[in-house]
Amino acid sequence: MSHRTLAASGLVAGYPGTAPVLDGAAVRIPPNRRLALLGANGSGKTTLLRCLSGALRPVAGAVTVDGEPLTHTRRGLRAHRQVVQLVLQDPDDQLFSASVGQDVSFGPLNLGLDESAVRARVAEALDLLGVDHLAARPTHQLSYGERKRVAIAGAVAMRPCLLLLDEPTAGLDPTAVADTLAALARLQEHDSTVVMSTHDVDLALRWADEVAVVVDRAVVQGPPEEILGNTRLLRRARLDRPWVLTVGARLRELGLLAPGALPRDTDRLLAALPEAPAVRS
Amino acid sequence: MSHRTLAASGLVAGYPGTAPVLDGAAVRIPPNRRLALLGANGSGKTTLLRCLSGALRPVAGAVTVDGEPLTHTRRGLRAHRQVVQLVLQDPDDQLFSASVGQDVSFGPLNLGLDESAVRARVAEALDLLGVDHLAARPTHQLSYGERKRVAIAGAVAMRPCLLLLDEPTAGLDPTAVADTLAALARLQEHDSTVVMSTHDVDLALRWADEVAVVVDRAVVQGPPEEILGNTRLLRRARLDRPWVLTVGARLRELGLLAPGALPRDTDRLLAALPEAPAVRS
Amino acid sequence: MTGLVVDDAAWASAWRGRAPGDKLLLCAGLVACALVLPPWPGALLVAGSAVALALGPARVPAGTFLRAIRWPLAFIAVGAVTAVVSVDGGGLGWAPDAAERAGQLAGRAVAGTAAVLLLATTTPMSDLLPQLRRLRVPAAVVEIASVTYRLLFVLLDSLGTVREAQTARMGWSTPRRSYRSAGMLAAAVLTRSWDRARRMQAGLAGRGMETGLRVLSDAQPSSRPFLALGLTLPVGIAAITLVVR
Amino acid sequence: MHIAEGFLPAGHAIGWTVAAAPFVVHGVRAVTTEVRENPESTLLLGAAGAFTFVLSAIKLPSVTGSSSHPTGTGPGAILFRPPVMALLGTVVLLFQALLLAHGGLTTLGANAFAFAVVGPWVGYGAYRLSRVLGAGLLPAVFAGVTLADLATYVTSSLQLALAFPDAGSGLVGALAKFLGVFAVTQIPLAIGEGLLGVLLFRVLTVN
Repeated sequence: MSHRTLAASGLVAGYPGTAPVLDGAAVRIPPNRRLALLGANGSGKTTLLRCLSGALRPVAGAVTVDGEPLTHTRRGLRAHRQVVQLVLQDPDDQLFSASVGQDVSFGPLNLGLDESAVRARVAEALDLLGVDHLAARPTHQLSYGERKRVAIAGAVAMRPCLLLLDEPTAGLDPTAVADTLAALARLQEHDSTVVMSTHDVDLALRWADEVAVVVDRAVVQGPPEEILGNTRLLRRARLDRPWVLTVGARLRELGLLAPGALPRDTDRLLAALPEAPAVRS
Repeated sequence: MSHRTLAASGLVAGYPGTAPVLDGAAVRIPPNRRLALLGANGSGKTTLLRCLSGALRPVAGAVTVDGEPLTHTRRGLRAHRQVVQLVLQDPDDQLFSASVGQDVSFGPLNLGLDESAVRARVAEALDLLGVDHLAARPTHQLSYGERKRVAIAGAVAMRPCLLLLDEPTAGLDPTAVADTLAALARLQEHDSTVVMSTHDVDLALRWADEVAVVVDRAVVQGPPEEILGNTRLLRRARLDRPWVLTVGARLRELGLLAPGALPRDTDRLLAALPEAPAVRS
Repeated sequence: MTGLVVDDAAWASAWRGRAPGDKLLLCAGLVACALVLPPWPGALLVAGSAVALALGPARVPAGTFLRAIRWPLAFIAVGAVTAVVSVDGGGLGWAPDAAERAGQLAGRAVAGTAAVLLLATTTPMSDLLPQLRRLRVPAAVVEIASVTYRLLFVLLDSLGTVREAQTARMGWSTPRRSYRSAGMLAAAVLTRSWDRARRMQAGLAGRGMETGLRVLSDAQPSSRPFLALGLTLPVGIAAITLVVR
Repeated sequence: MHIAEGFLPAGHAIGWTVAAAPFVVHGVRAVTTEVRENPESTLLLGAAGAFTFVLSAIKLPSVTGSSSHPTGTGPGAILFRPPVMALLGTVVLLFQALLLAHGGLTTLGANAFAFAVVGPWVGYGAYRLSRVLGAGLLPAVFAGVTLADLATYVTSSLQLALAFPDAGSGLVGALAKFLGVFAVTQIPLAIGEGLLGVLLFRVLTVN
């Protein structure tokens, strides 16, 4: 699985009869990066992901893989789907087979692989997502978090270079979020580039190498500290600033944190704080 | 609307063919409190709320209003519904009408009110939830967050003393969460007791007067700082400790926060920190 | 939006606040004119007024009206041509007065369709269905139809997402796979519909559902000037048509 | 194919409405009795109606390369029985007329007779008969759904032929014409809908 750069520029996209949801959006996803796509509900995150996956044809602009523009022909889309897979937020609408194993085998079977290759891919995908123990279970018996991971396994079994996940952690409790993040880490070790959309700024700061915010129908992309420290941008995007940056900045003012990049999560903040109490004046 | 105390004790409840979800659960909701019901997905939060609302009949144990046990007869349930209303997590489970106004009118009509009284209640409920501008819109054009608030309005129009909300903020972005919390504050001013289930410990600490955690098929109830500072309990419940307590405890060790109750959210933490940098040794 | 452009137009129409009974009367009058008056100039007048009212005072987007009428136009064209082709002794030919008959047939149908579309693009189903009670349709049927109206959007949404997920995983890449996917899609939507009904039942029990799904119609008072229009326009069209003839 | 508004002469529109009425009224009676005994069935029947509408929105690839929509009433007749389908089918036709501009209001009776009465009864009859004759579930479903689809279009063609008899060869000629245009072209699509029915029931019986 060679690595590809997925990009989009000048995207104008939307739905019939309404104003465009995206207007001039550009984004670039270099190989092997963890990109968090941030935005409030209704900001256009899902629309952008659907354009990138080829599911939605933009009114204007181009989606490219290694500079090569995606053509919305049967053939162009077929090639694109082997590179990019999108997993939507609601797992219930993506699991349409009776059992977990059957559902995950749907994609590989459609690729025309033989039975043993399909079995291998299903086993691999379930294993990467940490849901191999569920293979024989009927899909409707799974918990919400399990269904979400099985839906991701269905896309992973297609062995895409890039995996686009729409809100993979929404509605999950902390344990399920941790399980999902561990699975995404395994996917990356397995050479997939992972893009995750979320409106959880704390999670984005903790997880991402790079952040893109959908705001005013366009996309602003950059390093997590820079983007997530930009209060004005976040306000425009109807998002909060991550608490760890707010608290970290104040603690630095108080001389408790060294200058430079602020810690990105609780553990790193605690580690960066001095051991002993300061002598107060 | 007089205020009532809703309570449950010795609850054993579950679904046919499986082990009980709750076994000996007890909870007490005094009037005019904000109770956050915490638990991981699948822990039994929803089952407890369904028992409290009368929707699910427990195998053993009792649900009481002001000490009076709920009887699962048609009459007993009818009386109970005028006191307690449950709003389910998925708004599509409760919105059966394509017209927002028509949907909200359903409950008051079932109470046998006349047309003008029903119209007044519909208007009041939509206003309290801050969704009066949606009255003329079709349900199927609303966003998820809007549908959630309309579903709450449908319950509020019944003027219950107690409102039980199952995950009212799940899947909402920060702005929508803020709007929902503001609406809940208006409901409380309007003399309703509000119970909210969530697995967001930070939100629970910020919002609640009292916290109940569903853990090992039972319920542990107490003040937010006590329950949410109990790392061992939270681990058993598969929940995180709120970051502000973790960071706050450390800052107190460092002598930066005064002894006593720890701040409950970012704003209060920042306000509690000293103004000037400490002189470091 | 929902993808059903007529429904979107109905909810956004400037006539949304008008009493559904008033609009029903106007459109029924126009449909009756289309059906019984001589097509020239009756059909032309009906079609003209329906389109003018829809695009003018009701402010229905022209594109929506055009998109909606495309499909019936195709049927009308094929149907009208088939009706006036003559098969005689194995040979095909035009019936003696083919052009005139086809024109009359198409004229009536286009006029009728435009009049129904005027109603459809200005009045959401949830306003129209309560009107069925006036026609003595039992409450149970109106309630079932209302639930159908609400759920069809929920299910259309599921249909679109399931199909998109299948497409992404190459489920629609050959006719054979497409059939297999379509079967799974239909089954998925059917199980979703049962599941939805079951969950909604639980959701509504708590709101006191005991006998039915009674709701209060959205208040839309009848307007005298509009009623007058609803009566005089069809009568006027009839009068002009009969005088011109 | 739904007969468009204004396409049938007034007399025919009324005639077909009268013809469909007893079946639909029978369906209404069956459904109101059901709902009176079981108020929750309102939701199940509403869901069944929505399913029928949505089923007819599934695009099927056809052998000729174009695509088509199933009528949706065949599987419904087997799942929910023809009396209920007479009502649900009529509700769905009303929605198709007002939400999609497929069909019309004065032609609702004629369309209901073809789609909600003849189609479901023929389909259900073929299904039952196949079962009685010893056919397996899936072959019986195939026969039922395919014939329901075909019977619907044959009925529509007959309705059009009655309204527009051929100038030279009368009713027979007209029927041949309309069948040729609207029903013969439908044969591959009917087979397609039959296959869809089989696949649908196969998934349902596995679960």
